[in-house]
Amino acid sequence: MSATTHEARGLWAWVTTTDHKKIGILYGGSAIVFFIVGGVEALIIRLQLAVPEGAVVSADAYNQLFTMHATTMVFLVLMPAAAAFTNYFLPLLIGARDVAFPRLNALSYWIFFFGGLFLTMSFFLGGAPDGGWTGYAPLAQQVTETVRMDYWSLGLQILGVASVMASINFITTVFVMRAPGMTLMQMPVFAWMAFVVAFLLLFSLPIVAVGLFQVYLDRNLGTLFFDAFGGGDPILWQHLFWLFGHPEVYVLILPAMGIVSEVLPTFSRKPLFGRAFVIFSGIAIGFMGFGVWAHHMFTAGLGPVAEATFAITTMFIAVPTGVKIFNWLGTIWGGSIRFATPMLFSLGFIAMFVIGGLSGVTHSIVPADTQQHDTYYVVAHFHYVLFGGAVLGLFAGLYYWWPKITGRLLDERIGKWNFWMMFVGFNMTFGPMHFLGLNGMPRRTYTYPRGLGFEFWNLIATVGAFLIALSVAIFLWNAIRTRTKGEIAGADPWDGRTLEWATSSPTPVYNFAEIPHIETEDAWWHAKYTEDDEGHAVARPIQPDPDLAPTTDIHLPSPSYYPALAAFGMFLIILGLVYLPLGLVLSGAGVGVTLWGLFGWSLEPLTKESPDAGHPSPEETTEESDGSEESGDEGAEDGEGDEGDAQTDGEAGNEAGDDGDEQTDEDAEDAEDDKGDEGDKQTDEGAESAGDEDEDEDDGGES
Amino acid sequence: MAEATHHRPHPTTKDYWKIAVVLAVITAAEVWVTYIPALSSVVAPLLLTMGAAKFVIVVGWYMHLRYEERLMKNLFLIGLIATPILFGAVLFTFGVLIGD
Amino acid sequence: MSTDAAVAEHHDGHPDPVRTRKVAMWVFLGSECLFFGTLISTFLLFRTRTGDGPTAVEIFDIPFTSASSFILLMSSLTMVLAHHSAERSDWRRSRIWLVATALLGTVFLAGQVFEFTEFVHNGLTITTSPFGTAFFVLTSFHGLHVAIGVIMLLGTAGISYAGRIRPNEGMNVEAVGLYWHFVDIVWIVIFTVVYLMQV
Amino acid sequence: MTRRLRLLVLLVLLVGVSLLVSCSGPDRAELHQVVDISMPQNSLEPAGPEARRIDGLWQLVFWIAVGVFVLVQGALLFAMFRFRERKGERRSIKQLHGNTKLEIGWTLVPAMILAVIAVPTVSAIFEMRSPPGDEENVLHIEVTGHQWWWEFHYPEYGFTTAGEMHIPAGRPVWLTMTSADVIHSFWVPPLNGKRDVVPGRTSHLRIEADEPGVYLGQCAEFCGLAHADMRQRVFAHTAADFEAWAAAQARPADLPTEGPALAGWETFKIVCASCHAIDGTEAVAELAPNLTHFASRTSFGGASISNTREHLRQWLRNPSSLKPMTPELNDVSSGRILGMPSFGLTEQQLDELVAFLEGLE
Ligand code: HEA
Ligand code: HEA
Ligand code: CUA
Ligand SMILES: [Cu+2]
Repeated sequence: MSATTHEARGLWAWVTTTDHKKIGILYGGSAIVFFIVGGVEALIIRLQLAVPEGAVVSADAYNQLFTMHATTMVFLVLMPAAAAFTNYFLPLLIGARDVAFPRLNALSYWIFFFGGLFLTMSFFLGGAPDGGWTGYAPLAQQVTETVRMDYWSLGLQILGVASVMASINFITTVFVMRAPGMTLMQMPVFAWMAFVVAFLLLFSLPIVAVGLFQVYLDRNLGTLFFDAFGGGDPILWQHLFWLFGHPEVYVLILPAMGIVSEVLPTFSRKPLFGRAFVIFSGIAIGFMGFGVWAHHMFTAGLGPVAEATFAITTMFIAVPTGVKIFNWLGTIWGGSIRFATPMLFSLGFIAMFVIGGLSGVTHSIVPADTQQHDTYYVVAHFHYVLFGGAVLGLFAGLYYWWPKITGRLLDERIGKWNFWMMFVGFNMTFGPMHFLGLNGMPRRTYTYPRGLGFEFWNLIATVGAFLIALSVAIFLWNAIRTRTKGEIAGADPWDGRTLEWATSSPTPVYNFAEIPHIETEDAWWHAKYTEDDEGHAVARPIQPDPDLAPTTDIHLPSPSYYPALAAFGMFLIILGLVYLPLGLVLSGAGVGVTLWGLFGWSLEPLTKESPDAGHPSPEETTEESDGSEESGDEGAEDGEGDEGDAQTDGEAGNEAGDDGDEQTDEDAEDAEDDKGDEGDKQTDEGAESAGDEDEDEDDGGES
Repeated sequence: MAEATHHRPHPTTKDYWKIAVVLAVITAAEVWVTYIPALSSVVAPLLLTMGAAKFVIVVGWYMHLRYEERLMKNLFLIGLIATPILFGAVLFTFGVLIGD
Repeated sequence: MSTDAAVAEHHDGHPDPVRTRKVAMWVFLGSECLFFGTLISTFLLFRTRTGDGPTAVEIFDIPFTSASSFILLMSSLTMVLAHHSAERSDWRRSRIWLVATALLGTVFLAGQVFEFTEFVHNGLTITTSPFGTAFFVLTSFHGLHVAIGVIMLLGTAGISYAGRIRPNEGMNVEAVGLYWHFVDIVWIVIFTVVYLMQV
Repeated sequence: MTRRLRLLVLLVLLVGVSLLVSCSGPDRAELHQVVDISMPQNSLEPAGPEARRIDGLWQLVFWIAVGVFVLVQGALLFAMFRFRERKGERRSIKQLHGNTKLEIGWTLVPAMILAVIAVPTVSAIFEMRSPPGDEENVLHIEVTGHQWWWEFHYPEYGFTTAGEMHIPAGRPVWLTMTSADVIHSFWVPPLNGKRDVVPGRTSHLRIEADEPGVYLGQCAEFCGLAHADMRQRVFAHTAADFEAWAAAQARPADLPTEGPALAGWETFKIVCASCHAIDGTEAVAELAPNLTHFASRTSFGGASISNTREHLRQWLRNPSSLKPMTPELNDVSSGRILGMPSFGLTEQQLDELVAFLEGLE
C-alpha cells in the first residue's frame, strides 16, 4: 500500500478510495448502469404487453422481468443515485472535508456493489427472482426447487446492511461534522432531506431484515413463519414488508425533493420560500410515513377499524407534502426564472409528482382502492411518483451538479431535448395506465385477452416507453460528448447559493481550502450579495474568490483496499448460503475473507504518517473489535481515527484563517462562536423536538 | 474529553456493585412472583414493571445514558419508543392483543 | 443539557472523536431496537400456536434460564467495571474485567446450547410449530449477538495486552461496552416476555 | 440534429410496432363469443349496488382531485410564464423568505378537504364490510382459489363447478372464500371491488348484479406463473333461469353407454380421475376442477380458454401449450398442484376423451 494519500492510480484508485466524492461517483455510475438494465427489462415488458396475447417472452420470463425491473429500479437505481448525491454533496453542503467514517463509507458502497451484482447474476444462474418485488408469502416460499427467491431475500438483505451502515455514517456526519457556526436549521434543504432519509432507513430496514431472514429460513430450514397450513401466517410478511416498504417510498422521493428545493431558488434568483416549513414538512412526512403501511393491504382483510384508521393516516400525508408543493410555488413566484435544464426537470417534477400524489390519495379511499388495488391504476400512481417524481428530480440534480463534479457543463440544447423527450414519453407511457387500471387490467399479468378493451392504451404506453428510452440515450450521449466538448464551468456556473459553489470545479480533494465559518443559511449567496432595505438583492462590491488554494497541507484519509475486501467476503457468504448445504464451504471461506478485511482494516492507520505530533494517531488501537460484522460497531470503532484526522484538518483550516485575518475578522469570529452556542441550543431543539416526551419518561425512569 | 459532557459525577466502583445487587434482587423477585399462585392475576403487569426497571437501570447507569447529552438519549429513545407503537398496531390487526 | 458539550465542540471548531463514536453507536442501537422488536413481536404472535408440539409451560425450565440470565446480567457489571478501570487508565484491571465479561458471556452461550439440546430432546424443534420456529430464531439471533460481543471483548483485551495503549483506549472499551450492555438489556426483555410471562 | 432525432423516433416506432403485431398469439379466450359490450371488466361501469357505491365515492374523490390538479398546475404554469427571465434582462429580485399566514392557510385548507373525503369513506368501509342480515335472502356460494382456477361450491344445491359462476340477478350473493395454496384475490369489477383469498383464513365478499348479463373478472393477486390466466366469468340470470340452471347442475352426470364416448370414459377413469371428479361416479378426486357438467361451460383452463373442440384437443394433447403451467413440480403429498401434465395420449384416445367430455351436458 502506498504510504501517502492519492498515490494510487487508475482502477486501483477507485477500488481503494475513501474519498466521499469518488465514492459518490461510484454510486452514481453504478446507478446509471443499473438504470439501463432495469430500463431494458421494462422495455421488454412493454413489448410483451403492446398487443393482446403477446408472445415476445414466456410467462416465466415475464415474471422474472417485472420482479427484477422493480428490484433493480428501487434498490439499484434510485437508492444508489440518492446515495451518490448524498455522498458527494452532504459534506460539501455542510462545509466538511469528508463524512464521519470514510472507510465505513467505502465498505457501504462495496457491499452495495456486490449486492447488485449478486441479484443481477441470478438471471444466468437458474433464473432471476419471480415473486414480485414485494415477495408475497406463501408464493415466495412455494417453489424451493429453484433458488430464485433465495437470491432475492439474500440480495435485499445485504443491500440493507449497506444502507444501514451508510445511514449511521450520514447521521453522525450531520451531527458532528457541520462547519463551525452552522446550526441544523441552517443546513441546506438537500442535506436535511438526506438526513431524514437516513433515519427512515435506519428504523425501517431492520424490520424487513428480519422478514427476509424469515423468508430465507422458511425456504431453506423448513421453519413455519409464513406457512398457513403449518400454523404460520402469510399476512405477517405483508406487515413486515410494508412497515419497511412505505417508509422506503419516502426514502426514494425525499432526496429528489431536496434537490428540487436547491434548484428552484437558484434558478428563480430567490431564497426558498418558507424554508423552515419545507424542512419540518420533510420531518413530518418522515414520521407519518411510519404510520400508513397497511394502506397496501386494504384488500387483505384487516378489519374495518384498522382499514379506517390507515385510510385517514394515509390521506393526511397529503398535508405536509402539499406544504412542500405550495412553498415551491412560492419560491418561483415573483422570482426571475431561468429555464435552464435543471430548472425544467424541477418544474416537471412538481407537475408530475402532484399527479402521482393525487392518485395516491384516491388509493387511500379504501372502497375505491378495492377496485384499484393491484391494477395498472396503481402502476400509474407509483410511476408518476417514482419516475415523474424521483427520477425527474435526480435528473435535475445531475444537470445541476454535473459541472461541480466534472468541471464541465452538460450541453443545454441537448439537455432540453432530453427533458422534453422524457416528459412526453413518460406521460405517454404511464398516463394511459390510469385508464387501463380503472377499466379492469390487473398488474403482474404477462398478457391479456382480446375483447377487454385494453388494446389501444397498451400500444400507446409501449410507444411512450421507447420515447423514454430515446431520451435516456440522448442523456448518455450528452454526458459522453461533454467530456471533450463540454463548456468549462468554473466554480459557480449557476450563481448558486450554497457552499458547494464556494470551491473550485471539479471539487478539489480537500473540498475547501479553509473550513468556512457559517452565520446564515445560503452562506455562499450572502457572501456574494446583500439585501437593500426593501430586501432586493444587491451584489457586494468585492466578490469572494472560490478558487483559493489551501495555505496549509491537509491530511486526508489514505486509500484502503480492506473495505472492498471485506465486502467481497460478504458476497461469498451469501452466495454460499444460496446453495445449501455444500455452499456452506464457500460461506466459510467468505467469513474468512471478511474477517481478514476487517482485521487488516482495524490495524491500518486511517491517515498514514500524519506529521501532526499534537495528535498521536490512535488508529492502530481503534478497531480491535472488528472481528464482528456489526456495522454500527465498526462505525464507532473507526470513528476515532477519522476524527483524529478531522481535527488536524479543522486546525489547519483555522490556523490558516487566523493568520490571514485582520482585527475585524477576529471580532467576527467571537460573534460566530456566540452564534455557535445558541446555534446549538437550536440544534438540539431541532433534532430532539420529536423526543421531548421521551425525555420525560427517561427522567421518570431515573427518579 | 467524554467527561466534558457529564454533569452528574459518574458512579463509583462501589455504586456499580450496589446497582448489581439491586438488579439481582429484582431478577429474583421476578422469578419468585411466577411461583405464587395468589399473584397469577397480576403477574403480567408485575413482571413488565420489574423488567422495565432492570432495563432502565442498565441503560441509565451502566450505559451512562442518564449522563449523556439529550442528543444521544433521543437517538436511542426514538427507536425504543417506535418499536412498541408500531408492533402494537401490527399485533392489534391480528387480534393478538385483544385475544388475551 | 447538551449545549455545553456542543459549545465545547464549537469553540475549537472541530468535532470531538469520543462524541462522534458514541453518537454512531447510539444510532446503531436505536436501529437494533427495531430488529429485536420484530423478532419478539413475531414470537408474541406465535406464542400460542404450538400445534401438536410442546407448549411454553411444558418445555421451559425457568430455574435454569433464571441462572443463565443472572450470569448475563452480572456480565454487565464486569463490563462496566472494565470501562471504569479503563477510564482511569488502569489497563491491567480493565483487561481482567474484560476477560471476565467474555467468560460470563461464554457461560451464557453454553447454557443456551444446553437448553436448545434439551428442548430438541423434549420434541421442540425449529420446525415443530410456529411457537418453536419463533422461539429458536429469536433466541439464536440474540445468541449470535452475544457471540459477536465475546469476540469483540477478547479482541479489545488482546490488543490492549499487546501494549497498544492509547489515551482513547478507554473509548474503545466504552464502545464495546455499549454494545454488550445492549445485548444484555435485550435479554432482560426476552427473559421477562418470552420466558416468565409464558409460564 | 433535430432531423436526425425525428428519424430515430420514427425508426424505433416502425420497428417496434411491426415487430409486435407479428408476435401476437392466437385468441384463446374468444370473449366475443360470450359478451358483446366493449369493456366487460370495467370498474367504471358498475352493474350492481356495491360497485355503484364504490363508483360514487370514486366520482367524489376524482373530481376533488381534478380541482386540486387544475389549481396547482394552473398556478405553476402562470408563475412560469409571468416570472420568466427575458433575454439579457437582469432584474434585482425581492428576497421573500416566507409568510406564516400563507403557510397556515395551505396547511389547513387541504386538511379540511381531506376531512370532507374521510367521512363518507369511513362510513362506506364499515357498511360494505358488514355481513348480510337474516331478513335478506342471500345466495351462499363457497369460493376456493387454486393455482390457477376458481372453484365454486353451491352449498344450498350441493354441487361444485369451476371458472364460471352463475347467480340470480337482483339478489345479493354472499361469497365465503379461502385458498388451497397461495394468496389469490376474487375480483369482478362491475359487481364489487376485490377481496383477497388467503390460505388458512376465510374472507367474505358480497356481490349483486342488477340485470341478467355476463360480467368478467380475474384473479387480482399475483399467484405465480399463470396468474394472468386465472379468470372468472359471472353469468347473472333471471330467478327462474337460475333455478333451472342450478337444478341441472345438481343432477349427477349421465354417463355414456356406448361408442367412443364410453371408451373415453374408460380412459378418464384411468388417467384423469386421479385429479378430477365427476359427481355420481367413482371419480371423486378434488385436486382439479370438477367436470360433472363440463360441456355446459363456455370455457375451461381457469376460464381463460373458450370451450371448443380444437382447444379441448390441444389441451388434452399438451395442456401447457394453451396455458403456462409447471406440472413437473406437482407434489400431491404436499398438495402442491401447479398444472395438468401431458399424458401422451394417442390421437384415438384424444377423440374418445373429447367425445366423452362433450357429452357431459
Ligand atoms: C416515491 C414513491 C411514492 C410516493 C411519494 C407515494 C406517495 C403516496 N402514496 Fe404511494 N405507492 C408507491 C410509491 C409512492 N407513493 C409505490 C411504489 C406503490 C406500489 C407498491 C406495490 O404494490 O408494488 C404505492 C402504492 C400506494 C398505495 C397502495 C395502492 C394499492 O396497492 O392498492 C397507496 C394507498 O393508499 C398509496 C398512497 C400514497 C399516498 C397517499 C401518497 C402521498 O404521499 C401523496 C401526497 C402528495 C399529494 C397529495 C400531492 C401534493 C399535495 C397537494 C397539491 C396538496 C393538496 C392535495 C389534497 C388536498 C388531496 N400508494
Ligand atoms: C424507480 C422506479 C421505477 C422506474 C424508474 C420504472 C420505469 C419504468 N417502468 Fe416500472 N415498475 C416499478 C418501478 C419503476 N419503473 C415498480 C416498483 C414496479 C412494480 C413491479 C411489481 O409489480 O413487482 C414496476 C412495474 C412496471 C410495470 C408493470 C409490470 C406488471 O405489473 O406486469 C410496467 C409495465 O409497463 C413498468 C414499466 C416501466 C417503464 C416502461 C419504465 C421506463 O420509464 C423505463 C425507462 C428507462 C429506460 C428505457 C432506460 C434504458 C435506456 C436505454 C435502453 C437507452 C439505450 C442506451 C444503451 C443501451 C446504452 N414498470
Ligand atoms: Cu390467482 Cu392470481
Ligand atoms: Cu405506501
